[in-house]
Amino acid sequence: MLLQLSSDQEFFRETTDKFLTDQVPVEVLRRLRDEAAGYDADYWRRGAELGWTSLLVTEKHGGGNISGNGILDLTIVAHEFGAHAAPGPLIATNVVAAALAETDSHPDVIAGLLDGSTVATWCIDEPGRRPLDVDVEIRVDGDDLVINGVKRPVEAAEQASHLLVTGRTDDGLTQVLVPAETAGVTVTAMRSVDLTRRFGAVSFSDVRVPRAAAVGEVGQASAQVQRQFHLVLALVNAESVGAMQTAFDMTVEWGFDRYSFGRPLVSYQALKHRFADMKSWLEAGHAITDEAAEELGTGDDRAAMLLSAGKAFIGDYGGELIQDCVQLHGGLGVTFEHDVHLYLRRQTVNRALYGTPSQHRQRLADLGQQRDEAAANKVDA
Amino acid sequence: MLLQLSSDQEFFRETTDKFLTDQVPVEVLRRLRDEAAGYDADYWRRGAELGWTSLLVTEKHGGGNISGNGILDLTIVAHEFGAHAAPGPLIATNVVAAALAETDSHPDVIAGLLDGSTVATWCIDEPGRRPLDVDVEIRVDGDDLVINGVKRPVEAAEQASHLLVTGRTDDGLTQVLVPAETAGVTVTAMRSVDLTRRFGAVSFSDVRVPRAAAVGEVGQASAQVQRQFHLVLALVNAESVGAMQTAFDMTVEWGFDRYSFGRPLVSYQALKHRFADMKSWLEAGHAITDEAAEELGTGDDRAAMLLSAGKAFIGDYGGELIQDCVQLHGGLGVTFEHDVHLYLRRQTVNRALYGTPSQHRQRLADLGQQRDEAAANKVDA
Amino acid sequence: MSDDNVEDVEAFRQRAREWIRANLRRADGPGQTLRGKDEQQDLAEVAREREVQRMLFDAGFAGICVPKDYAGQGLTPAHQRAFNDELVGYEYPARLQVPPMTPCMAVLLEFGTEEQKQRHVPAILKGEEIWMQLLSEPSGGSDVAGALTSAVREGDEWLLNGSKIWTSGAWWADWGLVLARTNWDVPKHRGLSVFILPLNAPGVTVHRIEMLNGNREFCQEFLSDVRVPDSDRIGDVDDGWTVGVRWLFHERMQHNSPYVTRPTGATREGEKGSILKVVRDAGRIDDPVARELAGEALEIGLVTEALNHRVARGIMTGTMSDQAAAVGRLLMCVSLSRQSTIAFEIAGAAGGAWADDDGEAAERGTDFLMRQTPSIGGGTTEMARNVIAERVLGMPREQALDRNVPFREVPRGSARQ
Amino acid sequence: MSDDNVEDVEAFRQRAREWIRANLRRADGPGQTLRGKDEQQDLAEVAREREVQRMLFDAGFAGICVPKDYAGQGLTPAHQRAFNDELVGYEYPARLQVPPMTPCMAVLLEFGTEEQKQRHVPAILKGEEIWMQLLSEPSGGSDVAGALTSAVREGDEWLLNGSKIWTSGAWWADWGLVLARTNWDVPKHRGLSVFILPLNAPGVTVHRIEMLNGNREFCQEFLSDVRVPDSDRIGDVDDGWTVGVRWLFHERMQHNSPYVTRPTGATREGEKGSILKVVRDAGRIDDPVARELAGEALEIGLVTEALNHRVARGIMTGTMSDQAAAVGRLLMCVSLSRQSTIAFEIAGAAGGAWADDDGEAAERGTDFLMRQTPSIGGGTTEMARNVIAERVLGMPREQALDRNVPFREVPRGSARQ
Repeated sequence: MLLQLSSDQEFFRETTDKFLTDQVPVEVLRRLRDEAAGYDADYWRRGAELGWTSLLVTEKHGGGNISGNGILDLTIVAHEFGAHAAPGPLIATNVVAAALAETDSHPDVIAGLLDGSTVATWCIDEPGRRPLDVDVEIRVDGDDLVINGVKRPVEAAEQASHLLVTGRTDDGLTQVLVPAETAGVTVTAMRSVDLTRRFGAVSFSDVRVPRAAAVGEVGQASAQVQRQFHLVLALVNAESVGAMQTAFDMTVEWGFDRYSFGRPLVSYQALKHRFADMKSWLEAGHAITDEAAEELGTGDDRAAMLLSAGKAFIGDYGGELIQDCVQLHGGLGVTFEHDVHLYLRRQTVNRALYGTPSQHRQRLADLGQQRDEAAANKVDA
Repeated sequence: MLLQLSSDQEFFRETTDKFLTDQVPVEVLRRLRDEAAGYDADYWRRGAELGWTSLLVTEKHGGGNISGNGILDLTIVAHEFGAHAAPGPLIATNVVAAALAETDSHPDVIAGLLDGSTVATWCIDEPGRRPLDVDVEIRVDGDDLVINGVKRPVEAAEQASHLLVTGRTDDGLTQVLVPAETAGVTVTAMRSVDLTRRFGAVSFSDVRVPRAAAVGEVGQASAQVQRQFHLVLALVNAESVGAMQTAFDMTVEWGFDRYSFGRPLVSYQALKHRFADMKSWLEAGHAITDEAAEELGTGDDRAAMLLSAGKAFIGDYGGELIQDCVQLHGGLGVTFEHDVHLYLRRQTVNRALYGTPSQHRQRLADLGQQRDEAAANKVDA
Repeated sequence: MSDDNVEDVEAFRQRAREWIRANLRRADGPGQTLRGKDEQQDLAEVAREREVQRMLFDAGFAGICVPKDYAGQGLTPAHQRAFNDELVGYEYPARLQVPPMTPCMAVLLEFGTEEQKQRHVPAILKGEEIWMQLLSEPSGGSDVAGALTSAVREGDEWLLNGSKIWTSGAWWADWGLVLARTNWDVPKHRGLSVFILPLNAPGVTVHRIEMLNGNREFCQEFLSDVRVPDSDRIGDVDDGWTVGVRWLFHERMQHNSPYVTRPTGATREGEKGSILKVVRDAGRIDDPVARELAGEALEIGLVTEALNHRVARGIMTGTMSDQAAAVGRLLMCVSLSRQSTIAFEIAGAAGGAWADDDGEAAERGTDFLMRQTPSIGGGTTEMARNVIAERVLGMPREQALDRNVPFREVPRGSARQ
Repeated sequence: MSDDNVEDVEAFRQRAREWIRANLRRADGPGQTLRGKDEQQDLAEVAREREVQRMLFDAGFAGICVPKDYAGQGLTPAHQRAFNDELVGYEYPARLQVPPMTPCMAVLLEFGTEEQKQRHVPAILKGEEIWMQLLSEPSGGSDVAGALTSAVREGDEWLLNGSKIWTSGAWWADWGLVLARTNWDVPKHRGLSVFILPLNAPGVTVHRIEMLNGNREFCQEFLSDVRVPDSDRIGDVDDGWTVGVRWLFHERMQHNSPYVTRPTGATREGEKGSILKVVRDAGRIDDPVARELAGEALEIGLVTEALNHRVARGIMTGTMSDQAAAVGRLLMCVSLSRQSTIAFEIAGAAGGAWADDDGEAAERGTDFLMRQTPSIGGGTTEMARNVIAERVLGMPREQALDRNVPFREVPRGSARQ
């Protein structure tokens, strides 16, 4: 998280922190695994009142941010979500809200997202494909758009009343907002390691919506999709770092309290050195996340590389960090009764979704090559 | 190295050990970097007298092994070579000797290899290609074979009087023994991190040799090439483990002797745990090397996977082990005056040649898939 | 037992092969996970495993390295290995191997009285008694010798009180080996004793612990005034650590133990199916990056297996000390952890959320969550590293503040119960 | 200096850009290696760097964060960063930054007398004096406070004897900062003092050390009855460790120091060229495995850079303690080491043996041999981990057997000279 929050940001952070501490303590999280949605509708509405879904929506549409950089502000919420392993479709709703507001479309849905009465989600990933590798077809048929294909995993697929679908129209990408009850839409629940988040596979079989359902121009959504993807990465990274922070703090405390052979665990140099490594990964996770969010919010073109670097690093090293926390807790760390797995789950799901570390390293090579070529052209020119 | 050597094997090992200790102590190794060949011809002849080049040659051709498994016996020499970072074309000459003996060809050259008067080498790797990915062409032209292409890196390319060349003839592989002075053969020295081994790039430009120069059947050498490659892997792995062993022993000793803050280094738990990891990698290196050599020598078909597993593991973990030895020596460890780099160099070159760890992991996936498919067929049948 | 009477390994192998093919079922397909089987199914599986153990016993394949005096076969580790080779692809009594055969039966063979051995070892080999180890305690972590469970003598009996944890399958097992404190006024290693205990004894309450993957095999036992006759003590009073040291050794040796009947390679890839199946089911069989990761899983699996062979041979032939078992154990734990991570990475998004028809790509996230389990259970990797540095390489021992201090005065920290 | 007088960073950046483009040469192509340049070439490069430093000084770009009182610019770290951004792709006086500007000049600014500062700081900024640190000793390892080099007072002078090692460039540098023992009868930290010393003083012998890659920049100095006036002492007698602590801090801070003029990213990829060039020159630009490795090198480079920004900002704003510099340093060392390994792996066989025309794929094996250098020089990663655990996280300190013991009685082991 940011080293220095403004007083407005800090107030906002504290409000969310207190709300989550109060509403979704660890006992509640454990209980929520048996709830269909994984969260309570009223909880979500009250969170939305705190501003969880309004930071990326322009004032014109009823939203507003704190610092001028709404993405950065939203990563504060995402960080707290990770730190509390909190439930609720934070990423899903914000991506849709931002997309709709940006394209001035579906104002009624925006209003519902803002007040927490509506849940929407983005259908982007497809089975066995890399992130943003889109095969779902959106065909123009007269005044209609016709969708065919399968998207998975989709967060909150069964909870969402509206689906933002990214598909391919001829050579370009198209986005369309589809009401979940539209004929031809089938949602199948998937299993996941997250206790409170639900994922589904959404299949579209000749799903027909009016052309007005499009979000932005048909066949022209490529840059928009990139922006949405970057937003997701910024939020996922912030969440995972929050989860790392909680697991780390919990384990440092444990290490001071727990005695072995008459000495506290933290007096053993081998463990001290591992804590030092963990500390370096944790601070690095904060650093890359904040730098990326800062640059993304201000439109810097380094953001893409920073986000992928963060996704890869936080995925791998965050996993190693929390697993080391598990290890240091011994057998307790792998029980359901202990808390550390709550944060491990969150980081684990985030690591697998929206591109694994390995996939983001490959994306970094692509982006690096584009950068080098652009630099070479610049020198030549 | 083998846990239990027979008394004959132990005698053989000791003889080589004593000879190397006497002939190529570390001061000599440092001096040899300035020698063109990197070793002394007399040293090599005397080593050959000890049996360094005869273990893979049948008695019929004047060779002979100790235990019945000549490859296993030869890994004992290779291990000592690694442990002493010894100079001399051990792998190059043995591969050629084995190939010639197996195919009953070029008995005069075999004789020279056996008594150490002749040096030969295998030209197999090609620039930018994976191991065994052969592009050099050997064309049949009447009673001649005509060779075109480039091989690199080739060990002892400038020292060898005979080159065993693997090339492609139509769909099959062909091997041929080419005298180094043949018209059209050009050898260019390459640079290397090894102090005493020399490598070269060998280019063949319409090199013409009589068909009788072939080693084995024209176009039928595929299995033979596999065997040679496996032999190289067995020797390279044994050498690298020898280098790991010396670096490790040297560093353990240093750790006991060196005091920091009034305590010996080995009293620091963080270092103790790293020594423990190193010990596990070292023993694992011995284990996989010996098991592979044992199975290769007895013709077991698991050998291919064991060899690649060893090459990958010893490449990566051997590198980490010796680099950790460097680290524990502090600044001294990266000076030319200190000894640890002698073993690091050997392991480093061995890691890069004949397939990197990454390439051998990919080969393991190929071999694993073949194994799974064979097993599936077996169950079906 | 003279060499002349020992059956040739290859002949034995042939006999084993024929018997296995004729009598055992093919193993269930790969991809069994640990999650959420119901209780009835668990109990049915235990019953089948007892049955299979009895079949092995009747066919002369149980306790291959156990002396004939205790109803074993009196053969060699090479015979056990041959049997394990032939067992690949077939069912076997998995729950009855570790910890029942080792460390429990191994400890019994080494320290039990003749009467104790006669009473229990044949019953174990027949599948009639399943043994578990009551060793760790909630407060103890790696420091098993710091046991707080107490045993107080009352005439010919001992009264046990305290709590043990991480006992696998205590809810369906029969007997337990218990490490308890019999003297609080001496340094910790000198006040321990070992007992055996029927798990259905009055005063024993077994609580099943839910692991984070839903598995409920591990238990915590609460001992409340449990009475054990002195004839069920193993080793001398207050000298339990002599037994404990070997107990831990047999535990570390589990993958090399000559008492364990388990298909070769089962701990590596077998039980989870080949890593290449994950690659295929994730739709990445043509992806070089996924293939390389799979190759790494194969690499470390093969290397770990080779190391375990070497260590077992080294210890058996005396070229390595018993402590060298920690070398094999350390690499195995690290490798298993890495293999879980690799499978999770290969599964891609399915590692986070999967459908029922994802085949071997499913549940990789769950496996990943449980990744550290081998590195914790049966002695942590931290302890293995200490053993290697201090006992194998002879480096100075860590300063322990509980040495030469009466156990009741040892600092315990606030987390200690 | 009031805020009103400080030039706006963007205006400064614009001015810097123009000046740099008009006055500095483009940097040599990438792929310069450390091996075997001859002495004349080295000296010519040093001369050019002094010249460039003088140009910076004359243009008002030297000592951007040094107070104006000492001929600096009195600006902020943000100005220095802007200058460094603009410097990318241009020559700069690399040898005159670390250690001359930090830790040497930084220590001088913090502890020097007014006279010492007036005498030396402007000369350093003009490129007239190049300073090096005489800190480590052959026997010392990580324990720099265990210095054996002695300084004995004789009237107004001190007589120095001993040996220092790992001084980069001592053979062409001008001045050195020396840590020496002035009292052997107190615990080690309480008997040290710091001196400054012209490297051409009588009694100083400089020996160039050959590194394993052929580089001969590092030196060992032998001090034999070297006389230093007391006015060249920095800090109080026997209180040298107060200086030493900050000296080490400035050393750890090197990559975040506001005194360092160096193109942004130079320590990451810049000096070696992009990792993607290695991929291309190795003929593997279409190989997904090589691309992923390159992606990892980029990943850890970007993350390390971001961490260094965070730590620098944290220390500057007081939200982190000075000791947090070790956090950035640790990750940087680990990352650099991994990046060398990646490049070596990508180079394939050319990592072991290469031809002159292999481009960026050449010499990767040599780099790999030297991989640990950053993790050793300037304080080992082991020390960084100690600092993080003990000073940042507040964990108990390692037991030191040399604390509270007169230094002459400290155990030194047989390897100690």
